[in-house]
Amino acid sequence: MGAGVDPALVLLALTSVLLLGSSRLTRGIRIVAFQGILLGGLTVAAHAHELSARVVALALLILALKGAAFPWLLSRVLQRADVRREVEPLVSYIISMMAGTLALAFSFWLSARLPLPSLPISTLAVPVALFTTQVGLFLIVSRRTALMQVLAYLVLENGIYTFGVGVVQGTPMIVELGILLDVFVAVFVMGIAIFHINREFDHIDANQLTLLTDWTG
Amino acid sequence: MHLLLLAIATLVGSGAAGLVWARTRWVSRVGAAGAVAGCAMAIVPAVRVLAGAPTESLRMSWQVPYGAFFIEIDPLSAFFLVPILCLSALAAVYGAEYLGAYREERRLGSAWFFFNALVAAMVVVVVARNAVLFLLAWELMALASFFLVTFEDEKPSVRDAGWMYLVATHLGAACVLALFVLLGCGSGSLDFDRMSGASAPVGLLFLLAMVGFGTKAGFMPFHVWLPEAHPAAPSHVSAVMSGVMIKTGIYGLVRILSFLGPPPAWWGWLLCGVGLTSGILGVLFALAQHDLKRLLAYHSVENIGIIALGLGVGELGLSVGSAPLAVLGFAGALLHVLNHAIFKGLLFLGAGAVAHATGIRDIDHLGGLLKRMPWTGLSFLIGAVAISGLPPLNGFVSEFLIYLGAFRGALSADTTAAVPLFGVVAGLALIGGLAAACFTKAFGIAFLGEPRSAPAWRAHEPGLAMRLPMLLLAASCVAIGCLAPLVIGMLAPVVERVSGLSPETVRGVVVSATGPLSFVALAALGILLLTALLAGLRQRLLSGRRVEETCTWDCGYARPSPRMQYTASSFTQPLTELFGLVLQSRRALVLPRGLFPRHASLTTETPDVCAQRLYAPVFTAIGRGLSALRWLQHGQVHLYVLYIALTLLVLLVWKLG
Amino acid sequence: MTPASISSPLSALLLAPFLLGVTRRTKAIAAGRTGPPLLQTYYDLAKLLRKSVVYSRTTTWVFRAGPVVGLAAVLCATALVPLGGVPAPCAFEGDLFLFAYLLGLLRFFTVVAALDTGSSFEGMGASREVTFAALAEPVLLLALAAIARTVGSLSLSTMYSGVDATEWSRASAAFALLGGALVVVFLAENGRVPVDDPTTHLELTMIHEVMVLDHGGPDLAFILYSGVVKLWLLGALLVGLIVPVRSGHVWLDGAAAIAGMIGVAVVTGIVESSMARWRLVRVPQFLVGAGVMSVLALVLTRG
Amino acid sequence: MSLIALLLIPTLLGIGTFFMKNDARRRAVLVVGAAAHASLVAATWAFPPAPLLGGWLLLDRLGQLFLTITSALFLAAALYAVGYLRREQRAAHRDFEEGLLFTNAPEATFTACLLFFLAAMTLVTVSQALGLLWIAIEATTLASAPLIYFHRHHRSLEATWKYLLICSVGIALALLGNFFLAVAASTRDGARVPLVLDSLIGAAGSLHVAWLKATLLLLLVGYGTKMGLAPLHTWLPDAHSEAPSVVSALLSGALLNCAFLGILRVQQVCAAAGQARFGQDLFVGFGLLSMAVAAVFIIGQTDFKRLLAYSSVEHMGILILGIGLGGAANFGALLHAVNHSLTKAMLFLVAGNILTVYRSKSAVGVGGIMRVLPASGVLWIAGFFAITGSPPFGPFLSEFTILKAALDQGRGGVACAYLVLLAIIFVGMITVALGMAQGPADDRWRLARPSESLLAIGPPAALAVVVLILGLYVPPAMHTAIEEAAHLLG
Repeated sequence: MGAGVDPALVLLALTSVLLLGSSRLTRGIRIVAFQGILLGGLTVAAHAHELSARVVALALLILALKGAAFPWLLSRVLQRADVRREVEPLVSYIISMMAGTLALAFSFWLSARLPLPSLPISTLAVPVALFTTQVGLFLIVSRRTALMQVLAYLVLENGIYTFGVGVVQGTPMIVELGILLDVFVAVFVMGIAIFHINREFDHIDANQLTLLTDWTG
Repeated sequence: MHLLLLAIATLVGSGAAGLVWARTRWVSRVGAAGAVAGCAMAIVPAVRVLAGAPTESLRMSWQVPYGAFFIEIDPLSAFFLVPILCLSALAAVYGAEYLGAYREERRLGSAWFFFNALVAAMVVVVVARNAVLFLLAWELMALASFFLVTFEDEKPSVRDAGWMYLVATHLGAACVLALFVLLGCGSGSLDFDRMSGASAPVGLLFLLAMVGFGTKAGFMPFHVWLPEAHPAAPSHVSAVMSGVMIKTGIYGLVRILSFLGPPPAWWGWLLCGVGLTSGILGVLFALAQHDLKRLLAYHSVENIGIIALGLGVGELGLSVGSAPLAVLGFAGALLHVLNHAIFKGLLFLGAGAVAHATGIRDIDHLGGLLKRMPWTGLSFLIGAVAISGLPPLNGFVSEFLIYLGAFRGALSADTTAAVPLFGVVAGLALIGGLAAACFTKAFGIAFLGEPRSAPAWRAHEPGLAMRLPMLLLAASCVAIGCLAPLVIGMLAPVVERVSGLSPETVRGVVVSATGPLSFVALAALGILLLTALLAGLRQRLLSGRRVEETCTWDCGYARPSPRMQYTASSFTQPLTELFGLVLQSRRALVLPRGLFPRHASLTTETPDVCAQRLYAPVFTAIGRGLSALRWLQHGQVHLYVLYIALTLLVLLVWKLG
Repeated sequence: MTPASISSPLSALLLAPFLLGVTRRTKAIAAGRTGPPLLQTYYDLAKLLRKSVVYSRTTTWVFRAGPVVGLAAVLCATALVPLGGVPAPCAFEGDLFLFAYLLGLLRFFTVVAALDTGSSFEGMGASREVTFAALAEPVLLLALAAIARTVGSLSLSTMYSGVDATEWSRASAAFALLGGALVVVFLAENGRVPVDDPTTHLELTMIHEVMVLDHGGPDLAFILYSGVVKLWLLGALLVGLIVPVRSGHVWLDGAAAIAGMIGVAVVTGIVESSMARWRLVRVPQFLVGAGVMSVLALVLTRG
Repeated sequence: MSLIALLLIPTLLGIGTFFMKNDARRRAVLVVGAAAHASLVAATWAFPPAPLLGGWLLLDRLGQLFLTITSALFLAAALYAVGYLRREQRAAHRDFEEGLLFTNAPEATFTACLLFFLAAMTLVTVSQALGLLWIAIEATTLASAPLIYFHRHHRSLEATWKYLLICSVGIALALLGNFFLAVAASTRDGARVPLVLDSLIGAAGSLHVAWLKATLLLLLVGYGTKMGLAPLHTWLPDAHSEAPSVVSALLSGALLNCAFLGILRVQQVCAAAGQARFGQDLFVGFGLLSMAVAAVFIIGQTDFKRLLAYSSVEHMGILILGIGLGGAANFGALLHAVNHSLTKAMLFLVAGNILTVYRSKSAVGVGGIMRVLPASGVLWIAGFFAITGSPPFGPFLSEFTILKAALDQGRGGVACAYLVLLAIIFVGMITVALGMAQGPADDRWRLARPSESLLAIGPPAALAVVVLILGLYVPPAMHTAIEEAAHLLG
């Protein structure tokens, strides 16, 4: 059981809450980047007792992707789109925070429903992972700009990854890599899509994309 | 049996050939020849079985789930095969000339393909002994007839008719599907010989059969497609559809009843009720129509009602255990199936000849056709007399049997059962009277008097290919009327199949009914003989006397013009007034204004009350309800994600909570 | 085919015209006139048969066939109807339906023959004829079926031979109702007052007479004759019910029945001279009322 | 070995085509690749390929069934695509809904993505390791997104975005599900059953039920999103209607099946663990709900490509319903998967033909196809009768089988709802189809005398013939294969 696991998890949860309350996209990107770094650390911390080259490599890769590549890509997009702030969100920041606390409660409830067969690296692992996941979902639902939704998707991904690191040891390397590759391509493609959206519509407000509907009333 | 397979192959093959040679002039001849040849081949085993040969059956394995190629010709199948094949063959001959008029504007290949496919499908329907095979043929029959109905699909009215037909028949088919699956419930095979009513509540099965097959047959209130589709189709197709295709519904019902075992009394009462409703309402709506083919279509509803009455009487007989009631009821119903096939086919062909010659279907614009189309007129008159159920023709024989059954039952049963049976008698009488009124109108206005329009003046007799089928059908009307006792003898084995009674019981009743029927036949011959004698007498009296010709003595009115003749609408006005509550006719009246009125007009139309009051509201309500739910797809992606999140949340809380 | 059974059709064929004569004479007397001789109808028939004919150019063979077929149908019908207790030559189960439908055949051809002229007046008459007939037919069948049920027999001859004093005493109420119903049918089917006025001179108000306006000569003779025979037959059905003399002795029963017929003719005459023709719209009510009567009778009869 | 080939051929050809300049050659490569893939797949029936990566890649009957469908459809689509790309070969098009000019994505990208798409789907069908399966399914999303954005106008972009976002979220949840499964499979001492199908099934008894259930829920929602089960289907009508018809055909005919396969895999595990009932109840619910939602949007639908898309939702519902009923219905569901894929792909291809002539996706603006495009018109009508389950076409038999299974299990309510929904959907779909196919031909189209090239008619016609044959005769070999596949589902 490596030290610094719990702090990392707590930080993760806090950053998620912070994201719930943040209105500036640039800060959002930074927060997500920070989460990526945290995850890299978490990966190492989780396998502290049997540290292997494989783990280190993986951690570095995570750092590179989630900590550097994605933020860089997204801020490129941000410059192109030149949107500084999140448009007025559908759910105000205060309520978002409250929802966040609810989500926290729910994740503790859920993790209580699901007794772990083997000890996780930390008792916080499951709740925090679920919490982060829910925050990701919540942000996708409650924010307008496509960029924010990508960020939210990343948060969701981070939560899930936290679960993977925290609870499931010894995932096969190829699967880990495959997952990372997929996430990378996903974010990349979404980034391109946002480029196009910005070019075609002159905004990246995903909520105004309502040409396709069956609701004429 | 192999002859039957060969026949089916011939039908399908010639249809396909028609498709291939769609562009050539030969398409009609190929199609018609194929149809006639196929029918000729198929009728051999049918007649053999009816003549008393043992039931033929053939079972081959067929690689579809629960399917088997299992066909059988028992007396019941054979009895339905005969009208199907005869009428189809005649209609094909007729169609060869009738469709010629369309050769320029559209290809006839598909028309012939679907016509022959329709015939083949009907044949398979009545011989199939496996549910999957039956359903396959059943739906093919529906599809083929649908494409025939929408033959002139450039007309919006035709498209609407086709749509209504397709929807109705498909909803009916859904019931039939459920019915068969329920019948075969539990067992791994859906062969008919494995089926029994034990698998599910019998009442439910009966109701499913009533709805499913009733939709095809045209029971009220499932008949709405019928007055739309039959006028829309080309006339030889209308003849086949109205004459035999809707009878497959009766066949299915009868076949299912034979599975379900001894019926409770309410089945009989339900059938009688449906029969009376269909019969009376059918003929009333027919009275209110001006469109000749629409009128005939409503008469199909009426005659199906009479058949249902017969079946109802039969079922009652079974339920109270009275053999005469059962046998006479079923015999009447079955015989009426045959008769209606003959005279309704005849009448539709006649209507087709009229439309062919004048391009008019509204009888208020016809008139004086008998002079111009004597043969068509004669056969139409015979058909009219027959469908009115008047002696000496075949219509009377079957109605007489049903009367007899109801009458015997009424005399034997106690008052509670007797009064409804008297209701059947009175209802039949009312139907008969109204039908006579309707066909005096149809024949009188369309064929008699002076032409009411220019096309009617120019009308001409169609060619032999169209005349011959009509004359043959007319002849068979007379023949069956005069050979009544022989006919019922032929019916005995069929009735055994339907009623499940022992042969000797059936024979006994049949023998007891042969006496009256021979008197009926005697009367028929008597009428014909007396007519001949009196006609001769009249000739003798008039011979050598002055026979002058002048204009109609119109109560001293100097120059009567064709437009002053009584019209169909005015002819039936008293009756439509009388039953206005049911008919709900719409009338648009433009009264003459001023001293020298230029224009005045009265138009009446009688839309189907079930379609207007029952189905239209339901469909619109469903449509409105569904369109209200469309906001689900509002296009806001974040809410779409919310759906996902909520679904997950609900499932987690529900299943793990 | 005993000479006894031949007697009922024979009497119908021979005496039917006389019946009409009786009615006419009654009306004349009631109106204070001498009126035509009782045999006038025979004279008319004979004269018409000798006349030549004029046809409208509009008409076809249907117009000429109408009277012939109609008469043939009626002649067939005579073989089915018993004269009171005297059975008919052809008696079989359900012959009442054949009888009713034979009348239907007569009507069908009269109507199409009328429509063949293209005259709106005849069309009008035809339309009224079919309307009332469609309502009268069920009444007739119901009434006959009710009698059959009371007596428990299935053919006209046997059931009428069953209608005797004892039956009357047993089911008097039902029989009375049925008698009423049959009277209505008798009047309506034969186009008598108050349903129709055979002697009116206003075509607009005619029913039966207007349909035969264009007929003449032998054709008209046929029509007239089939008319009177039909009158006789329906009268016989009525009389068979209301004159329950069933001595079993053919001549006695026959005589009683014929007397009854004449009685009916006289009553008809009195009715016609004492009341006016009804408005056409009331006729259906009249017939439906009759239907109700026979249904009531049905309920009253215990099988 | 052949598995490697199956995976590598499309991948490498994809990379190749991406850098190819010559259009004609690129199209040729596409067809050749499809043909090669198809022939390899056909070969697997004769010679079952050896497992790879220690059993991670293995072609069991279930995978083989779906792989065959996919490969066959891809061949048809590739042939069609040749003609399609020729027709689309123009500098700028006028968007017939918004009237703006738009260009197409570079053909090289399109072709390459098509081939990658095929590779990804192949991987889905052959991967026994659930982690790998997840990767493959996510890969299908990423490979198909550019395909949807082939026509570069607003609506297709919007559709692409929604497709990406919604499916990615769904897939992410599926990933969580996979982790849950790992937890369910792990034992007290930290050791764990590998997440490979047969070892999971082997050790099914020792799995942790609570986690297994949670796994099923997550994977059902995750893959269900991809599969288009209501209410997770929301991306589907948009993507299907805006993608080029040839892509829609693949999405509807092959991609949805792949997601379905994902659900089947986890259901296999649950069944082995004795938890079959747990999933099946949910499946029945989702099935009926999907059919109902589809019915809502099919009635009165005017955009005929959306109509087809919603019909896909309906049929996915039927599939999952069949699995939910289990027993004989498993067979019915798999048979229906075959029938639906062929029919729906055929319909989308025909829709492509109609679209190129009429340049309108609104059924109101289209009429008299029978007269303007006789062949397409016939196929269109036939396809609609087939997809609505009328004899003599394949779907009738499979839907019939499912109905019979439902009634044999005494679930009258389910059967009744199933029949009613099918009837409503029939009415809705046939109304549109007939309105388009029949009626007089507007002179604009008739005088234009559009010709129907062999490449435009051949592939759908071939599919139609197969569907017709399957309605009259289910080949014994296929019958047994499907039975074996159904047997895998327990």
